[in-house]
Amino acid sequence: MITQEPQVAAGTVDVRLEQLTKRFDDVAAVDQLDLDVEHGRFLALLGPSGCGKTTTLRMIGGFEEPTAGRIYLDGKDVVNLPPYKRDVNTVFQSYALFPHLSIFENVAFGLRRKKLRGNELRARVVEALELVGLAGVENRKPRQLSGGQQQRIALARSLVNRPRVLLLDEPLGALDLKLRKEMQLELKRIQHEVGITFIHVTHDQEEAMTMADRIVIMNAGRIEQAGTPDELYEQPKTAFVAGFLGVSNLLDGVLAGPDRVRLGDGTEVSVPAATLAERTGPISIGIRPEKIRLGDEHANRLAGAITETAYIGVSTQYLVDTPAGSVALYVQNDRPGGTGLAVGDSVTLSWDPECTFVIDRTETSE
Amino acid sequence: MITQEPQVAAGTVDVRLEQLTKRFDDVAAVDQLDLDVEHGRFLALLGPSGCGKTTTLRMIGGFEEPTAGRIYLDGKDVVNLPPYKRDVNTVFQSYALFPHLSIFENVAFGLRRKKLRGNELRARVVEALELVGLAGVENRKPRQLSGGQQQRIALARSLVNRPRVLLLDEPLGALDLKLRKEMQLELKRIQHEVGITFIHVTHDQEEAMTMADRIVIMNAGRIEQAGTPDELYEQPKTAFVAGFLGVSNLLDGVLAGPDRVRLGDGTEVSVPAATLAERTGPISIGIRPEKIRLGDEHANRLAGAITETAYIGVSTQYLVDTPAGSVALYVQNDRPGGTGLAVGDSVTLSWDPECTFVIDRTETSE
Amino acid sequence: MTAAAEAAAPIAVPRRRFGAFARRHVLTVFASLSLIYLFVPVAVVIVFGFNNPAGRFNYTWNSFTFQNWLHPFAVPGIQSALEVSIEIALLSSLFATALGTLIALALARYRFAVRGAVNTLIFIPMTTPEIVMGSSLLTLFLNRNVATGFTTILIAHIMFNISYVVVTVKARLAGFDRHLEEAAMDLGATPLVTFRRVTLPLIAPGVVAAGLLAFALSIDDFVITYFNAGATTTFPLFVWGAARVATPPQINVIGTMIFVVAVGGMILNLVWQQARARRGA
Amino acid sequence: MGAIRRRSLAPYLLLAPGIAWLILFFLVPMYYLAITSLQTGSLEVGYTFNWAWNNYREAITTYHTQFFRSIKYAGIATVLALLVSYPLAYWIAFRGGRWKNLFLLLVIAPFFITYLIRTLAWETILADSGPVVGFLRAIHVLGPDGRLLATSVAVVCGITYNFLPFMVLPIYVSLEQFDTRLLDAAHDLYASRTWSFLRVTLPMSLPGVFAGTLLTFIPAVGDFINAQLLGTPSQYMIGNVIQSKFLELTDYPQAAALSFLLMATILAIVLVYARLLGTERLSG
Amino acid sequence: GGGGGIKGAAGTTATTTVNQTLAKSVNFSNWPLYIDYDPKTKRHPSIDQFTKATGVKVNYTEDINDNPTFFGKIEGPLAHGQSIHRDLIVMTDESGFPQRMIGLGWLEKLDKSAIPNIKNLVPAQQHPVWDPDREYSLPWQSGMTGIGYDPTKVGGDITSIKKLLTDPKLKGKITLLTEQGDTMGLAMLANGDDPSHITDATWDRAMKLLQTAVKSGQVRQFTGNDYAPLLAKGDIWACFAWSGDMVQLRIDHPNLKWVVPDEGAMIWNDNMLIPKGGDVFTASTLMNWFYKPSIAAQVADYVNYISPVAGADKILLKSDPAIAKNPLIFPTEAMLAKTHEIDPKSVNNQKYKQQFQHLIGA
Ligand SMILES: Nc1ncnc2c1ncn2[C@@H]1O[C@H](COP(=O)(O)OP(=O)(O)OP(=O)(O)O)[C@@H](O)[C@H]1O
Ligand SMILES: Nc1ncnc2c1ncn2[C@@H]1O[C@H](COP(=O)(O)OP(=O)(O)OP(=O)(O)O)[C@@H](O)[C@H]1O
Ligand SMILES: [Mg+2]
Ligand SMILES: [Mg+2]
Repeated sequence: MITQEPQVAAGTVDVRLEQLTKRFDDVAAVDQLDLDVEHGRFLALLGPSGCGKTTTLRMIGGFEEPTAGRIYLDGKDVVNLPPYKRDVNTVFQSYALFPHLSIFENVAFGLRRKKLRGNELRARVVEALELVGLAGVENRKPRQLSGGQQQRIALARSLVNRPRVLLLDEPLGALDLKLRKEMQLELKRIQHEVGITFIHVTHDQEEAMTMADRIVIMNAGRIEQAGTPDELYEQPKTAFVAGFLGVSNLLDGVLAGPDRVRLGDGTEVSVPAATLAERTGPISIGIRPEKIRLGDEHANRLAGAITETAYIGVSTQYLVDTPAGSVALYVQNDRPGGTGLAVGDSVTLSWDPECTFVIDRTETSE
Repeated sequence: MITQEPQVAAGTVDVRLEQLTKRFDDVAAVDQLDLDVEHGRFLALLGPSGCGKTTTLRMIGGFEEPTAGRIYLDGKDVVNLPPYKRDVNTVFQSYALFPHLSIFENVAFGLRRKKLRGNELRARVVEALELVGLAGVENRKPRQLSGGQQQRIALARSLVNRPRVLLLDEPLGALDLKLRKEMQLELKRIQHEVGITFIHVTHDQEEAMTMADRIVIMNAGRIEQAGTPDELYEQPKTAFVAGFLGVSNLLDGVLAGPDRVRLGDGTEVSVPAATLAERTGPISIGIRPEKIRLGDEHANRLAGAITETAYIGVSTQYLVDTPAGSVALYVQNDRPGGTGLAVGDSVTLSWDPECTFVIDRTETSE
Repeated sequence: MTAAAEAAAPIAVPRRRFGAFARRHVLTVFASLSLIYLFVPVAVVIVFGFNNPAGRFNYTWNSFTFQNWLHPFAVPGIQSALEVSIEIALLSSLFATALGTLIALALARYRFAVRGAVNTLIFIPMTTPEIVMGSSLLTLFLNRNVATGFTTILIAHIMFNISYVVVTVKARLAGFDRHLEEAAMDLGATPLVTFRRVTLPLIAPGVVAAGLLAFALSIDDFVITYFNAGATTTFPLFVWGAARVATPPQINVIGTMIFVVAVGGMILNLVWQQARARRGA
Repeated sequence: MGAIRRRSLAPYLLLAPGIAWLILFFLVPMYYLAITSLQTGSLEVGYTFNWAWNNYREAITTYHTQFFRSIKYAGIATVLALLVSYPLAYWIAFRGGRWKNLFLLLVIAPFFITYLIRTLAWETILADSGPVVGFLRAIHVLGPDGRLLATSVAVVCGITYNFLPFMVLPIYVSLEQFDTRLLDAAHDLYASRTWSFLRVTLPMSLPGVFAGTLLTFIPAVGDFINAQLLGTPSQYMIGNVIQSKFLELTDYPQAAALSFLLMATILAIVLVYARLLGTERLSG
Repeated sequence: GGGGGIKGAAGTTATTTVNQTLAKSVNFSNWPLYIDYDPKTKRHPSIDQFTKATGVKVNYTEDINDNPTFFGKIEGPLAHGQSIHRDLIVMTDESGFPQRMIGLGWLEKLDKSAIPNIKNLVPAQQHPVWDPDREYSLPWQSGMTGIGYDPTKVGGDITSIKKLLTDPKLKGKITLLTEQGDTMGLAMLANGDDPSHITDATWDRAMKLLQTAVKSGQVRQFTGNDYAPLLAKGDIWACFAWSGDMVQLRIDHPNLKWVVPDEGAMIWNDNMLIPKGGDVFTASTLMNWFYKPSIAAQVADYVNYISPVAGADKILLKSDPAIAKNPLIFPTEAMLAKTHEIDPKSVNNQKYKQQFQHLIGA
């Protein structure tokens, strides 16, 4: 079986990055990164293009050498090991299948280096192909497979080696939406099955949230925030995270009490006291669009007029102009015909104080 | 102004396709297409990859000649006209800006062909650039612009000719998510402003629904269904449409009365009588995931156990195993912490009969 | 693949490790040696252009002089030979480039019946020994009672140049976005205008390169010319003849000139292309 | 295609002039070569066509030595060229960085020195009194009065040198297109640098090697300049024979027969070679 | 189709020009360094004087390097009755080509009326076998073919052809000539046979001698005039060489030597010929000019071959006695006695030709 050897105790740290830094002629692609990845985790590296995700991955894989910092795999410092001596495998965004080799030989490539031959080799390869649901294509050439299939082969080619850690650099980037959704589930299934640690690079936030059990959000080579999907979504610590992970309404305000905030137009709203703990000076409060209701069912209220509506099936999105600023909200179309609201109608918005998060204004560069 | 000359009465048919067919060595890329596009419409051609969208567009533009059928632009049959004699313009997915010409010359290209010169030319070009919010880049070369900017230039280059119809082939396909969303609004704004008929090809259903006021869903070269976004979403006529436009739960059943359907496990549910009118034999009922509630607040009910949950911020998606089949539902996270349900919990689902749609079973090849 | 990416990929890891370090430099040294090997004869040719040979033969170094450069045409016959060569090189590269570009366009732009046959017909001449081409042409002229001379040389040169032009231009057309032409027509440009305003400007570097190549091949050709020159003498033929009785250093001088001009042309074209790239074209 | 394909006459119009030229001055001459090779006669009595297959028999019996010599020299030269070119091309492609094009130019540059002058330069370099010979004598590779000029060594060296660019360019192109991310993948799958090269880089550059060897071997086998200038009658290749038969002895039929044989030989070799290397699989 | 084959003798009946007026210019093709030359003015005095005297401009080109190649060059046009744009060319009798060209009808008859100076032609040259009455040809220069060598390298003199061809000391250090008449002639002399009347037997003997020399690697290569640089460079030590070349060569390399071999030497003529289509009258006038002893002397003084014009030496005795006394230019009776003409039949004998071409490797 491809699954990890049992003795690996859960909770052991498979990958540890210490002050990891990479400069390309004085551009810091990765900047003093500290990160622990525990065994069996499905970790997502999420961030805008150019933030250093690939570089980080390439350093773990051994394709770039760090300018500074250390990399530990299963406790051993591997900075000086070439890729072919590291017990990690990478699934490249471009798949990088060997065009001149058959699918079988592609998948067998790593095993042959490990001196596997004959039946055992064949068995392992077939098993890997079955795992990705592509048994029977052994003799084709990569270019004879569709994008999605090539993707699975790349996966099989890495998994078959039973690495300690699997690195995936936007493995689904090249696939179209439908196929992408399928592969997301597929990947998650496989990871469950083999229990190998996955580090998955993506810049699609939904992908990260559906797949990973832990997300690291990078920006400009640094870690902005790390945590479980809902931690990051419900309690973003910076405007960047709030804006990058889904849409959020940020309203500027000032402290008006232990759990009160006065917004630009003077309206006072209440927020969880915890979020204000030892804060001073200017802040912004944030509310997710789906947390806002039409009507006054909740304690925090704002009045305004609808400036835009967009029907997207599942829900209808409204943009409402309020004295405190313009606010987006999603209303799920859970009854036929939708809400029947149109541009120009004036509405009252309300939301549960508990749903509010707070960030320092200085960062309101969103 | 770029807007259409006033005399064009609304409701006139700008584009009419009759039995339009295109074969590539006996692959029917487009198969007996009939379509009317009224003046000023924003029409979206939506369909999976390879369904014939581009080919249709290219035939209207004059880049492919139909194997059979007719194309009327503003009432005139144009099948035998070369592209440069047709009063339509195309925005290519790759933008196809002329790399060796300045932005100004790119935009001016069409006008020069029409023998415009001097001030009038300049005025028109500048006007077009202002329309797309890029005044001032006249002297740059395309390479010196970002993807989004290039996209706008391509748009300006076409619009400046005041075509009768503008064809857009996945104009946003190359842009990343954030930029894409911006350009969607931008495009819609511009179309409002100039009032030219847009035919917009995409395979992103959300894009189609937010932008178009009329959607045509294609599959394998044929039209599956055409209508307004909510028509298509709320009342899909085929399993394909139901599946392609968002997710939907299809449950097999048989007629059990004028407005009753018996599901596989024997549960009876009620549906709008209209949807059953003159139906016989096996059918499937469909319910959108967001229409389904946890709990028994609605008339139609099913009990089951949660098999999968996925937190995606805005909402949490559950997969519930019921005797009638597995059912997906979305619960909007409109309160902190979500619903707190976990895999294995048993739940009751309910939905409003009005939200149910019905399709013939034969097509349940989803 | 960007230079950067490629610089990074294979090198990054073992930079620190001696084995690979050595290996890299072994390769570099080897490459440098090869380049030197390629250039020694060139150097000899250039240097001996400044030789003041003892006697008629310029094989051994005697003493340095500028005379040869001051009077490159002092040797009777050399000037007219060079003129003929240049004339033919210009004409043949001009015609060949025109004809070849058209073929390349047809091949890159259209799907038609005899495509395979055409490709073969383009390919074969490049894989036919010059001597066979030269002799077969000669038999043609002999059989058709055509006196060999300037015209027959020109014919031959155009013939063997076409293939090279086609290949060069086709390469350029390969990386050419078809939609550009469609866009032009979409904007009301007739096929001709499209070609003039869009296609041609974009493939220009390829065409120029092809022209240069053709020129170089033509001015350098000996074998085919030798067979079909009749009483006409091109520069290579002159050298051939001269080599038997005397090798005046002027030969090296002219050779060097041609070399400089040709390489210069190539460099200019290169620079021009990169400038275009920077300008975004 | 579209709008353009509509006027399906266009491609043929574009092709017409160039192709006509090639047919008229490449294919037709081949026909006449065939005709001539079956004629008998002399300048004095004129030449008449009479299926003189004897020309071929004679050609073979009289000149097989030159034939095999040509193939031998060309073969050796090709191998040498390959040994020099591959590392060079590899270096330019992978280490050339921003200077790639410059290095490439350097490789082609010597090409622009008139072929004959280039070869004459070798006559200077290899002269008995020259440095090369001096050195070789010093290290006793050559005897005290050993020489390079007028030996097969000189001829082969000349050929190797003159056709080197034909070898470098195709190999460079195939390596240039090579996606180095595949090397990352190979390393990732535990392949050492050597292994990655043997198993990935090399196989994928074989089409270039194939093209290169052909483009070198074919002109080399028909060459006669090097044998003429750097060699002696005992180094003469089939090219020398054809040349003198055509231009000095005016024995056209024999000469034509020889040309034709040369063509046939090359074709045969190329086909065998293609079979061995199975390019369709490689390039495919 | 070309089934009809190439016309040979046919189509060569261009009409002879009979006009007696001088053309504006005349095209004269000759061998390199084969006429007087003034390095300061970089001009040919004898020709300039002719132009001054007659007003006829002479386009003098040195594009003849060896007979076969030049013949190959011109036979195409001539075979088709087309002009080769030359009025006067110079080819060697022993190459057999002049005889062939007469046979092919490719030569114009001289206009003797324009050549009164023909009387200066030395008697020995007046009736060659292949053009008994000098209807088509006049000698330009004559030369002897013997052994050229570098005593310092050889270590002493070498005066025997046999020795040259066999001495292992000279292995790979000698060259022979691609000129069939010379090489075969000397070989026969080495065998003690008469090159002026060749029989199959004598031919075969000579062939065998040469073949062994080539096989053994004794012969480094066969050359046209290009033995000269090799000898100068020291790449070869001894060779069959033309007297005139050696005189030239010794100016720069005085250490080199040329001898009439003990077995004897070959003598030959380079002849002025008027190819079909050439301007007979003007060309003849030019020939006449070069048969003025003064001009002939001027030319001989520079080219140092043997002048066929009687009286040239007398003139040179005053101006340049060194030359006049040089036996290579004005050979002694003794030397001339040891020289032989090649049998022209042999040179055009296809079988012999084949064999010789094969010998020299082509
Ligand atoms: N080989 C290189 N040489 C120079 N700069 C580089 C190199 N590789 C990456 N960079 C720079 O380092 C930064 C991070 O690049 P990286 O590829 O890691 O970003 P990323 O997060 O993977 O972006 P994307 O999501 O687009 O893949 C970028 O600014 C990039 O320009
Ligand atoms: N030039 C062509 N030759 C042969 N087949 C073609 C050609 N162009 C398109 N096709 C085929 O026609 C069908 C429709 O192609 P088309 O490009 O219209 O699909 P599409 O809807 O635009 O797909 P996508 O969303 O990927 O752009 C496809 O099966 C395609 O393979
Ligand atoms: Mg990346
Ligand atoms: Mg498309």
